[in-house]
Amino acid sequence: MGSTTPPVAEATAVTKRFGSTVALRDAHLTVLAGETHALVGRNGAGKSTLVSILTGLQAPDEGTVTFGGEPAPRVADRDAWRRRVACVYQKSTIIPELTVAENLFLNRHAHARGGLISWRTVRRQARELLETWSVDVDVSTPAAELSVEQRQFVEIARALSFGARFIVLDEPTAQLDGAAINRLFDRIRELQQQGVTFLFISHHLQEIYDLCDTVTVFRDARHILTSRVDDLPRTELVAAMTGDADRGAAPGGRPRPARTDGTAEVLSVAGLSATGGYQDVSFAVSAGEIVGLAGAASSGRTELAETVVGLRAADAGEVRIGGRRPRPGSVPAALAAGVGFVPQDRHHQGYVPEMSIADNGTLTVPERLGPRGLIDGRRRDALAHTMIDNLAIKTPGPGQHVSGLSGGNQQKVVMARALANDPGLLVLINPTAGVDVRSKEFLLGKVEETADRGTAVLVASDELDDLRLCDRVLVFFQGRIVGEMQRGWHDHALVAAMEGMDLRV
Amino acid sequence: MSETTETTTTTTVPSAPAGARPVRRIAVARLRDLALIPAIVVIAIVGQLVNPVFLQTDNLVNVLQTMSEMAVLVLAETLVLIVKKMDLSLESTVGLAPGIAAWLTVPAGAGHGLGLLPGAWAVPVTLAVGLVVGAVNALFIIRFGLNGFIVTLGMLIVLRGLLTGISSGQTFFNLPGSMLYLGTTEWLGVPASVWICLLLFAAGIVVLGFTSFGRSLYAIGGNIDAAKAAGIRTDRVLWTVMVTAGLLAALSGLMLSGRLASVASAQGNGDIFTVFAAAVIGGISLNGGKGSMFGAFTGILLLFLIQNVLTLGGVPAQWIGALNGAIILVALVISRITGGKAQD
Amino acid sequence: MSETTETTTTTTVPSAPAGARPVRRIAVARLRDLALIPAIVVIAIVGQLVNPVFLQTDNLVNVLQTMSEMAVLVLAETLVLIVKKMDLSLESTVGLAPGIAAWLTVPAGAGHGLGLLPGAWAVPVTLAVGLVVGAVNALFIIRFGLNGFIVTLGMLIVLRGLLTGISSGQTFFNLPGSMLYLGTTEWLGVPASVWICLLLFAAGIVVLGFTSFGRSLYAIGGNIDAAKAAGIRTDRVLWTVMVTAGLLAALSGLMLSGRLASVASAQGNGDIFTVFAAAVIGGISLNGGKGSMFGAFTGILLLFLIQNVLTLGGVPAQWIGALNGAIILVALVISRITGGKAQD
Amino acid sequence: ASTTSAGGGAGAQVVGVDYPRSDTDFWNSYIQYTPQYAKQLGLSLKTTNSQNDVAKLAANVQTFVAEDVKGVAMAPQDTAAIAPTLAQLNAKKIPVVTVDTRPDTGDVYMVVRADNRAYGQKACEFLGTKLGGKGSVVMLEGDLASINGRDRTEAFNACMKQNFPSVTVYGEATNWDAATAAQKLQTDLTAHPDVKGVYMQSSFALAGTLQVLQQKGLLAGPKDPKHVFVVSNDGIPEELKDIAAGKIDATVSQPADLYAKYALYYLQSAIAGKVFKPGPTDHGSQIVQVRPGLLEDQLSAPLVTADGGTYGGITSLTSTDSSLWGNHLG
Ligand SMILES: Nc1ncnc2c1ncn2[C@@H]1O[C@H](COP(=O)(O)OP(=O)(O)OP(=O)(O)O)[C@@H](O)[C@H]1O
Ligand SMILES: Nc1ncnc2c1ncn2[C@@H]1O[C@H](COP(=O)(O)OP(=O)(O)OP(=O)(O)O)[C@@H](O)[C@H]1O
Ligand SMILES: [Mg+2]
Ligand SMILES: [Mg+2]
Repeated sequence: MGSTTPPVAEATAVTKRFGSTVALRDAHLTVLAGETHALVGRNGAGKSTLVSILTGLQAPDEGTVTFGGEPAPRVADRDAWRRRVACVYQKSTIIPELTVAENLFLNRHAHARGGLISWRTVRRQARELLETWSVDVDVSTPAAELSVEQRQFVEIARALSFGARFIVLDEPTAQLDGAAINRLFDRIRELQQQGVTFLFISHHLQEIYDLCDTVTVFRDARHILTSRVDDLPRTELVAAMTGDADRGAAPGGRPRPARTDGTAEVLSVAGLSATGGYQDVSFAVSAGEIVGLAGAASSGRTELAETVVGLRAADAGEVRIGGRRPRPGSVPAALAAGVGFVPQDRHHQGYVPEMSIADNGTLTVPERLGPRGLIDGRRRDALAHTMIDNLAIKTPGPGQHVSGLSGGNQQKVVMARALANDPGLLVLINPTAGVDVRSKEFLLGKVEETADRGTAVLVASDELDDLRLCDRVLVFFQGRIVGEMQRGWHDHALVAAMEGMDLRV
Repeated sequence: MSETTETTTTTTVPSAPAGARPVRRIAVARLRDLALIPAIVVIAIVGQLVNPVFLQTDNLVNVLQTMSEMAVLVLAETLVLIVKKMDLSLESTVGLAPGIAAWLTVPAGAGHGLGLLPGAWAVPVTLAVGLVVGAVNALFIIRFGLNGFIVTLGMLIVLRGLLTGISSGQTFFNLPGSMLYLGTTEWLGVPASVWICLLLFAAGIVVLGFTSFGRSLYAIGGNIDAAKAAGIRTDRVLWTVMVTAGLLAALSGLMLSGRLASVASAQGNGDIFTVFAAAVIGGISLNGGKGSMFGAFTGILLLFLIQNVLTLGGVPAQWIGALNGAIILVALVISRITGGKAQD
Repeated sequence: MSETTETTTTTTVPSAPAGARPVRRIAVARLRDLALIPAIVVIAIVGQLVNPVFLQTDNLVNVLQTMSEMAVLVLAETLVLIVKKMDLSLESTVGLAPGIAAWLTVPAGAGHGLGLLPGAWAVPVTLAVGLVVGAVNALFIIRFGLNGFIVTLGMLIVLRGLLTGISSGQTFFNLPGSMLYLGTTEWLGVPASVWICLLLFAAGIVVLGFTSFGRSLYAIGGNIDAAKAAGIRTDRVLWTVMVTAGLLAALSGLMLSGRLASVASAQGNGDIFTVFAAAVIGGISLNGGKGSMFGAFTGILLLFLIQNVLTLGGVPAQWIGALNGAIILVALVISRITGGKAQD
Repeated sequence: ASTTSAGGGAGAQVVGVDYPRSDTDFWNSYIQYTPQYAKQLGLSLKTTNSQNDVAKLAANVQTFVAEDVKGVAMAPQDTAAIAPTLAQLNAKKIPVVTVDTRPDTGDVYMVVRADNRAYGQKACEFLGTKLGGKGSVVMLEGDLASINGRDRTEAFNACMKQNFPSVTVYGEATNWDAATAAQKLQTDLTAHPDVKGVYMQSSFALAGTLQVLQQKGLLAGPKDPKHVFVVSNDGIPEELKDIAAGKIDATVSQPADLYAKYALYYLQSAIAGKVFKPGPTDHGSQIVQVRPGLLEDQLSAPLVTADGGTYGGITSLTSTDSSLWGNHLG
């Protein structure tokens, strides 16, 4: 750290409070020119808060930010900030009502003679920009119609198009599948070569080792350490994040008894088809078994899982749960048949932001809260306390609104709800998106525990960590099951299968 | 928002020390409900200084009686707003529902009616009209997916027009006894309409706060997709809410007709404005999912207390309006200061 | 509301067939703007059948003239709604702004004025009042973070009350010539107010569609955090919008006073209802970030055409209301069918 | 309610007066006259404003009762809905005088009003005569829900049908709103070029009507063949000035001053226990019994014209007549 040039960005003694929450306490961060600097920490450690301070969205309560040794611009002077730093925020900054083209060039539209916006030029520029990212969307589409992945690329493409020499990426990969991540990394490496500096936040530690030079760990609103990535083995990194050194085993390592034979079939899917989703899918899951549905973003695995839980209806085929045939397309029917599930996008379908943890967690089990639709507040809070304890949700109490939790903790609330009705079948779609390592272990450990108690589990995900604990994995490609892998598969074989390449099982 | 306490020193994730915390949390939640109480207290003190009549039981009962019909409307609108819909047509139902009942039951001649039905039918007809209006709104909004503001605005104009049409703009009077009952009877020395209003609000507080049906309203208003994914039959709940609102508006109209012993063709006109004002001032969000029944009640109470104090204070007629508005603004600022971000 | 939604339903098939899309997309965007055109055409045909006077230039100019003041209000409210705020107080500004000007300039005696200022001051005073009202609203809403609905509701009552107060409820007559100009002059044979209204809308279309300032309104209404992140000075834009709205309301009041050659103490009362109706029917969303100026214009045009046809048709007075509402509802259904989800 | 403790000092009788609204010229004149006459009569006054809302009126009356007034004057714009309130006051033995309107049911001590049907009748006779019994006229009505408006409409229509059958009447409901009135008048003038007369049921539409006529080039002198005859209603100062200036042709002067004066006069009489009988009064009007137990003092509402002539048997006053209240105000 003995560089002669001043650091590209430096935050010193930064403190930021939200009401009684201290999001950052006397934190510091130094990002040197040309490096790719990783910022890691558990959910709620204060990473995103630091990002918003570094990019001028929020002013710190105490402390200073400098760029290249110069004090940061005034908070009001957004243009000055944007010349110094570009950012992909964790929270989407896409405006759904506006077109893709306009989102890309918002507040910097091309103007024609006469000072009016030239939409033709804006669209052309947008098309060119997206072409370089091989994102094939019509730039006149309202952003609301984009898929999660497309939206994420629009954000990334926009951030990188400002020409800033310092770029912050707050969990850019959380919503991307393997191929898309590779595309992003290729591009980042290109820019690294050109000397662009990155601050990179991710809960996928492997990405840190693949991409970054330096890593800073935050824990509980404080700076814990900064080190060369090469000098910090994975176990030490995790220990620094979590504060305890003795754990670190990856999930799914435990041997599990095979459950495929003898036990009752909990879920059976027969000849299921839906146009635009999947075709002629059949499989079964037994009690105590964990089955993975793997595949790229548009392979149909998510749609299939959503059909099982009643969020969609299939065009043909049938779903049996615990021997019953719940009405297709009805979530209440699926719940009644004993399904618990974690939906794909927690913001969209997972929780009601302005309701408490207790209310969100017990939304699916009103019958457990009191007789005849009445709610006994004490029973509800007791139930919620159990959830908070079981899943280690970081909150002052069950009355906290979910909107005030960090992303990982929000995910835990959704998970808690899925487990609330003691499901016979647990369906998880991307269950650990945006969740930190230790919480991920926690959640996946809970899944195994649940399975051990006899629940059938279906995991639809493209995260290898999620899939590793499965007894077997069904690989989807373009809406069809193209293969099945038993426990003990190799990562590259699964990845290849998900990409539609030849299977070598 | 922002109510996490400092857990920075503990490294392991804490299992929320259950003792003191929840109490504080409940206190905060209560505070939001009680945001208007300081403003109401100030008004009460000012009222008492202005005119010692103010705090007399008679006067307070008067205020409650005068506001009872409007309060029932506020209750109805609160339900609708919590599920993130709007119902402007409530104000027309207040006139149309008892209007149709009067038209059908009042003997031809004296009171402009047709006299087609015996008087005992009046109350069921009134409520049925409210039910039908609510169902038509629900059909357009929930079934056909039209915008609630527009549909109920159209309905407001249609229904108001219908009443003008059937009454030729005249007032129905000589109403059957059954229609007068709620507006004229006293139970235990207090007007029936006051009891009904208070009981309905008590029921509203219980349903919204302590039943899973009530909670599903908040869930739908807060995030309808999440509510669906949580197995709430959202359409069914929305239908129930819209139809209940229509029914409550009809009841409100019945109470008002009873008190005034007539149905004017303009009955209810312009009320929706006050209704929205009361609900929003009382902390109900136009964006759905927020606010409590008790808050809504304090909202309408505040507005009527201000009116009462201005009347007792004998403000010159032409300055009543300005003063009324100024006091409302000040009350809002007070509740903003005492109740935090309650109004957002 | 934060964060973007709408993800689960779209299947990620990223390779959009690039050829046909842009055309279709522009067509859809246009369609949404034009959603009310079919309804307007139907009304025009019906109007012509009802009374051949309908399509005469004179009659159409009449319609444009009578709607011009209200249309300017709709324009103002559209700006405010797009940034996801509300301004109910516009209707009071319509009365108060010219009211204060008249009060200060009309000679004492004849028309209840004070006669403190020469007549030439009337127009600047009117506009200044609009500006001040807009600024006060902005101060409460943007600076102090109070809820826009509540603040402007309070302001509505205060301002209306102020006008009643200064006028003692009486009408100001004998306005200075400068105040009459806009309401009485013709330019190229068409009333000045029609020109002003059309020019303002043309300007509105250009500003909203083709300037960075205009686009920033949509960005703020769509997602204010994202707008901030994109470097838009959101507070400044919001101030500009609120103040402009006040100014436009004052202008609207000036035009109305000019046309009626007087300022009644009830001038503007109740207008805000029609204004919201026109804007929302015209496709402006109460949730911000959506809708176009052209759409808003078709909204108010539709409402006034319906009124005109009903008047020309000689519908019995007591059925005008019901018919008016029914036609509005039908028009909405037509535009729903032709324009897709235009109303949501 | 506000107290105007007038001359009488401590012993003054307290009466309550509810103003029906404060946003029209006519009622504002009433509001201005009331305290003046209370002072003259030595009454102590409590006032409220029901803003054209009968529910508010009911609440205001409750306040009066709480304040222990000895009599109440009111002007219920909804004549049916006031019945329960009247019954309540009756039960408390508080005498009531209604001004301007007559309750459909229920007893009051005295109704002080001018005959609204006569307004329509007078306007019709004047316009019919001036038009020579042919052509067409536009009637700018008030609100359909208003009893006074309805009386004027019905009387005007009936009189036209009977006395001037070849005059066509286009009636337009305006909700007492000037902008609506101007809009409808403009449409009618475009659609029916033969319109030669306008009857405004209230002065609210006065300035707007003149503007519309001016824009259409119809604001010509009374002798000009293009002249459109305009009859207004209320008798506010502006109308009288416009008649003198030849801009409008006639109005019916509603006695705002007498409304205030006799409302209070009858309240005082009621408190003193006086009893009235049908027949002529000492102030040139008639008390009539409209139904058993209901007396009505029908104050005269003179037709005002530029020449003070007689139209269809109805005499008129000139606009400068000093007996007109509009000539003593503002
Ligand atoms: N606007 C806000 N209001 C209240 N509390 C907030 C706000 N923003 C963040 N916090 C709180 O500050 C703390 C730090 O949050 P931050 O978003 O910075 O965490 P993070 O490290 O980015 O977590 P994750 O990995 O889950 O994204 C959390 O406890 C969070 O609840
Ligand atoms: N937000 C927007 N995004 C895209 N287009 C818009 C937007 N707003 C308006 N437009 C419209 O798009 C219309 C088409 O613009 P223009 O004529 O510049 O493009 P074009 O020739 O169709 O362009 P291209 O061939 O590049 O698609 C413009 O007239 C403008 O009204
Ligand atoms: Mg974060
Ligand atoms: Mg976070």
